[in-house]
Amino acid sequence: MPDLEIQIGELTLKNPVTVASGTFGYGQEYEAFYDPSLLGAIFLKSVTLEERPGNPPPRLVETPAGLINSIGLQNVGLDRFLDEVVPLLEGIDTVLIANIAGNTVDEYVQLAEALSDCPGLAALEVNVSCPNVKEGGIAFGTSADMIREVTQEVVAASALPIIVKLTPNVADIVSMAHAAEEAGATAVSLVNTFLALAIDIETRRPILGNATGGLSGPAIKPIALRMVWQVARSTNIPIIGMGGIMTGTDAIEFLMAGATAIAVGTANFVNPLAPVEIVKELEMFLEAHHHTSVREIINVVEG
Amino acid sequence: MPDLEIQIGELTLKNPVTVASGTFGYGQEYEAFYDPSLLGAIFLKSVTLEERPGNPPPRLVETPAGLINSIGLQNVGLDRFLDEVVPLLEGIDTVLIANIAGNTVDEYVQLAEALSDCPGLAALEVNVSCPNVKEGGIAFGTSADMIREVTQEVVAASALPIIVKLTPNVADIVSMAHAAEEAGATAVSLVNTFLALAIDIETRRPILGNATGGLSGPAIKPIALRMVWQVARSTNIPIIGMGGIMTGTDAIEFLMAGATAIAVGTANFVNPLAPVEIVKELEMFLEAHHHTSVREIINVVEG
Amino acid sequence: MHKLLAKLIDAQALASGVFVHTYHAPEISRSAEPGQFVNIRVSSSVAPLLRRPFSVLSSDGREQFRILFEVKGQGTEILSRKQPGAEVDCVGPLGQPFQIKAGKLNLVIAGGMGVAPLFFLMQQLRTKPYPTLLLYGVRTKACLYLVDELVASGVQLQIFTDDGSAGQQGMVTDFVEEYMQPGCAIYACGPMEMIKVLTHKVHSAGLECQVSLENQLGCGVGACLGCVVKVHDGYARVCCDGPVFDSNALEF
Amino acid sequence: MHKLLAKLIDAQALASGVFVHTYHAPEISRSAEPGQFVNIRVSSSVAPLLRRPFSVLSSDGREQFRILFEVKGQGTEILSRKQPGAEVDCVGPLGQPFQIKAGKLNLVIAGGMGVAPLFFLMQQLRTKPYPTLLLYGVRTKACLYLVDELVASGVQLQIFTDDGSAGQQGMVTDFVEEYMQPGCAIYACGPMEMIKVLTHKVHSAGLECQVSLENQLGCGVGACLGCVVKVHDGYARVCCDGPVFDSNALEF
Ligand SMILES: Cc1cc2nc3c(=O)[nH]c(=O)nc-3n(C[C@H](O)[C@H](O)[C@H](O)COP(=O)(O)OP(=O)(O)OC[C@H]3O[C@@H](n4cnc5c(N)ncnc54)[C@H](O)[C@@H]3O)c2cc1C
Ligand SMILES: Cc1cc2nc3c(=O)[nH]c(=O)nc-3n(C[C@H](O)[C@H](O)[C@H](O)COP(=O)(O)OP(=O)(O)OC[C@H]3O[C@@H](n4cnc5c(N)ncnc54)[C@H](O)[C@@H]3O)c2cc1C
Ligand SMILES: Cc1cc2nc3c(=O)[nH]c(=O)nc-3n(C[C@H](O)[C@H](O)[C@H](O)COP(=O)(O)O)c2cc1C
Ligand SMILES: Cc1cc2nc3c(=O)[nH]c(=O)nc-3n(C[C@H](O)[C@H](O)[C@H](O)COP(=O)(O)O)c2cc1C
Ligand code: FES
Ligand code: FES
Repeated sequence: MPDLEIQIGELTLKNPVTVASGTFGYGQEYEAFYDPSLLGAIFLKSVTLEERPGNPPPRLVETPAGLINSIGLQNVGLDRFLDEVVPLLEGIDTVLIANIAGNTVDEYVQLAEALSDCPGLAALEVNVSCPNVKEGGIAFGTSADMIREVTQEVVAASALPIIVKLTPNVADIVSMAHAAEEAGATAVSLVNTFLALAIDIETRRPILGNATGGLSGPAIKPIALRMVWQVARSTNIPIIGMGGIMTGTDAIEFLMAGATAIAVGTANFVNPLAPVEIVKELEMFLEAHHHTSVREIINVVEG
Repeated sequence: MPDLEIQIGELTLKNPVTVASGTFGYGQEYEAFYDPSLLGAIFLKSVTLEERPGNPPPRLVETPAGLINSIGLQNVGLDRFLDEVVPLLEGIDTVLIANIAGNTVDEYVQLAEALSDCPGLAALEVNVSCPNVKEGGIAFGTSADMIREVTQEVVAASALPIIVKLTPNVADIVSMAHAAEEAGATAVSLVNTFLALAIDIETRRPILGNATGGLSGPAIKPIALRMVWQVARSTNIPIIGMGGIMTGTDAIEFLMAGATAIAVGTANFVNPLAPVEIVKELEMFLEAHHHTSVREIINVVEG
Repeated sequence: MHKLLAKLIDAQALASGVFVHTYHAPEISRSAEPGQFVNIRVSSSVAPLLRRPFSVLSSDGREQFRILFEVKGQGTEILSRKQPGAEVDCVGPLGQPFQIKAGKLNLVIAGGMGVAPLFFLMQQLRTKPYPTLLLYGVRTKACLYLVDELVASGVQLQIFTDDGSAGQQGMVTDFVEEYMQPGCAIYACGPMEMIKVLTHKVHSAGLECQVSLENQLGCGVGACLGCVVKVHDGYARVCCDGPVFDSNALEF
Repeated sequence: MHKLLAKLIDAQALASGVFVHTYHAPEISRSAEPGQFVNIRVSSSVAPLLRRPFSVLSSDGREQFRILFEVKGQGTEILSRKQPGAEVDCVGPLGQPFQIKAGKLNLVIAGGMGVAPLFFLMQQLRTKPYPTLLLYGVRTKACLYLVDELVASGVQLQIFTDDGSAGQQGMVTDFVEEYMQPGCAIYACGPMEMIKVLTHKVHSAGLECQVSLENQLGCGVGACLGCVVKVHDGYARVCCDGPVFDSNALEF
């Protein structure tokens, strides 16, 4: 049996297969299918300072090999997260990572502080795809300066390892990852969803209640994989790779491109067993190629 | 019969259905399937100042609902283009648009000058997805300043209408379109391909000879459509919309989102009759909805 | 809730583009309740990407369940081409079932394909002491399905067609007041427009009803928050807070 | 070159995952020449997106043509599940055919599925005055296809298997020199590795050959420049400058 354990800074994951924020709720919904403790880590759905109702429906539209969502960060807010959600996590024996989202640097800081002493949380993922209201609503994640600022402040505010989740809606993903690295992040997650639109030609309106949403799923995999590879070649920060991973082969591509771990997102909806099947396929690949550890196939693509 | 004619600056197209640069050669290859004069316009494959051998193979890889290509602008160069290609175009009775690509502003200018008096060419499309060798290889199209400069110079160098073809690998497509508009472009083409990667997990190398390539096809449609919509809402420049258009419905989505014309790219490979079928589907849609002109459905989505 | 390969054992075309599939899947058949649904992956390809949800039409409680579906797009088209013997990737049963209420009359209101979950409900209502009346509205006679089975099961049936080709001409919602009575338990499924009008009329009469809703689903299990509808205190998920809702809770 | 719906009239499984399809398509059957291919859209879905190319295995010159294919991935899997009666979206015939040369001996060298275009070629060589010898190399006996038809057609046949389960043990390229003779015309199709070794040996013997190559195609008609292989003066397109090339032109 090959060793699947990987290390991301001070975090040890039993295997590199995790589930992406917002696609796995808080870990309960998939318990009917398998024990979530089998996962390397669980990225919890984004939490914000205040409760958010989320965007008006429709919130989902299927596209060729993809899915556009505009959930709009619906969540119960920090206080109820601590009171109601955190207790639910107790039985899950894997690395639990909260994902925080805010509209100002201060909101991120408050979230990071409040969650730092939260029992059971091993790290924080910082979702920087949100609009910065102080900068006219441009997403934090589209500016290296804003990423640097948020990261620095969150790192200072929390004792937990900080993972910065980057948006792919940028010209130069490497400079964004660099900014996170310099500012002290433990890792980066690559990638969040691509801003997208679908139109109903009968009503002549956007299908989604929020007009635009984020594209995920196999459609985006080639772009996400390119970004992971670029960042791996130009930085030293560990990467959690995601974007359209459906199978073990997809996961192995991301690992070879330079991701230390991968996250399964939309694939959970298509095949609720996808993460555990990917663990198995990964194991089989390693065995077939006589590897004793998954670490031997991480970041091996030069090209 | 609804009127399909549209106007892009001083260009009149008999219908809004065109074919995208690089996917239709110089118009000969599809003559076996239909008369290319049925198209609203033909965007010819990119031409560069010097002959280019193109990238080493493999140059294509299929992805979920998409295609990555790394042709590398293989073309015979300006001189042979004028001598050998232009004469081939003579029989084609539609708007012919050359596409120029360069690595310096000066190359674009030389191309624009040389092609300006070329009989049969109605406009020039400027492919700004190329690396600017004077700026360390960053693509012209990822900087509003570079787009402004190239556009200004090309507009000055040529009497033909100038269409700037933007790359989607940017954080803010609107500012890129703005730059082209301000600099005097007649229209913008949206979008070129998304930088992407595929890996062969057996060889542990990128599949493409050039490592990365450009993603096209239905996979990218929701992102391309969003960009068209954003640009249409924030600028007044006419848009030629493209990215994954396969059917009449797709084309109508782009028109409604704000494109004045659309281009069919990868779909030509899947269904060589796609452009003419799209013309027919568009006509049927207009009739079913009692429109007398296609112009009535352009840019109607608010949201 | 199970993920399994259900064997298609019978596929009947009821009309052009309308099918009843019978699946062998004991785990699902044993636990499915009226109003619940199964979520089917019609193709191992990435297009269509998502599963397609279908109400359980009936279950024998042991081995087999059925679905009734209409071909709408690519997903249902692929499903309709499957032949007996095919193993179909199925998750279910999912969602909240109808709550069987002890009304003096069970008034069941079906619009079009909305008959599917209600058919299963009526199977169960049969064992209850109160009579069941089905108001079944469709566009035209050809869109009436399973009438023989319904009649055979002893359900009292009133048909409405938009064009008068069968039963009463008009929309079921135009006449529903005539059938409502104090203390009746009302169950409905159909197009959103019908549900809206119906709910309004039911509430005006001082009654309430249970309605089964449809929506685009993502995960189907409550994780993604994609399938929500507006309820008085925010949003509720069709896939797991529904698809059956108390009409009181919904905001239109 | 035509785009049409070809009717699948016969589908035979030669072995697990290996099929011969017979299509009714007069436009293609009438004009197809050995070495040419058809480009099939296996699904109207967007996955797989691109057409799949298959050499014409044979044509009756009037109505029907055949292909021989092996299930490799999703595209060929979908194709293999089609049943007679299916209408299959087909573009063809495409590409440059073999040029029939008046050699004293026609030496035809097939590696694995490479036998497909050569089979058609041999149909035509039969009408020529010179004898045809087929060197047919495969991994193991079970991978030999159409041998009966080949023998019946009067082709002289020498089989090679990697494991010795039929014919001579070894690779066809290990023995090819024994069969080459001055003035013979050589035609080959098979895995790239075989083509490389073969070409080298043929050239060393002062001969040349025609080889049929495979590559990932985009458009299939010469427009996209995606399918190129290296030739002495740049790149050539497999889909329309090939798939049959003079070995002299290629650079490995
Ligand atoms: C809980 C639930 C139970 C259902 N039960 C049944 C049933 O018993 N029988 C049945 O025939 N159908 C049922 N449906 C609807 C069925 O799931 C859709 O018709 C099907 O998913 C369409 O898939 P498609 O790929 O064929 O069409 P698509 O190509 O996805 O869509 C075709 C058209 O149908 C519309 N559409 C697609 N999905 C939905 C949806 N979920 N709700 C409303 N409109 C939609 C699209 O907007 C489009 O106009 C149910 C839906 C839900 C949510
Ligand atoms: C001109 C031409 C003629 C051909 N004739 C035949 C024939 O007569 N019979 C036959 O069985 N096959 C033939 N092929 C190959 C056939 O087209 C591929 O096997 C098929 O496209 C694979 O599709 P898929 O979706 O099943 O596999 P995919 O899922 O696309 O790929 C499965 C595996 O096969 C490899 N592969 C895919 N396409 C090709 C290709 N074009 N060349 C080499 N490797 C490939 C992939 O890299 C992958 O490893 C021909 C190819 C060309 C270019
Ligand atoms: C329905 C849905 C909800 C999501 N919600 C969040 C979220 O709350 N926070 C976040 O950082 N990312 C969120 N994401 C993005 C995913 O975590 C992931 O980055 C993205 O979907 C790409 O991976 P995939 O293609 O495998 O889905 C969401 C994605 C989907 C599909
Ligand atoms: C094989 C191929 C070659 C291309 N070559 C060029 C080119 O030479 N110049 C250019 O501006 N765009 C080129 N493109 C981009 C297309 O013109 C178009 O912008 C893109 O493919 C998106 O449209 P689609 O999804 O419909 O293909 C090429 C695309 C493909 C697939
Ligand atoms: S479909 Fe995901 S919560 Fe309902
Ligand atoms: S496949 Fe497009 S040129 Fe050959």
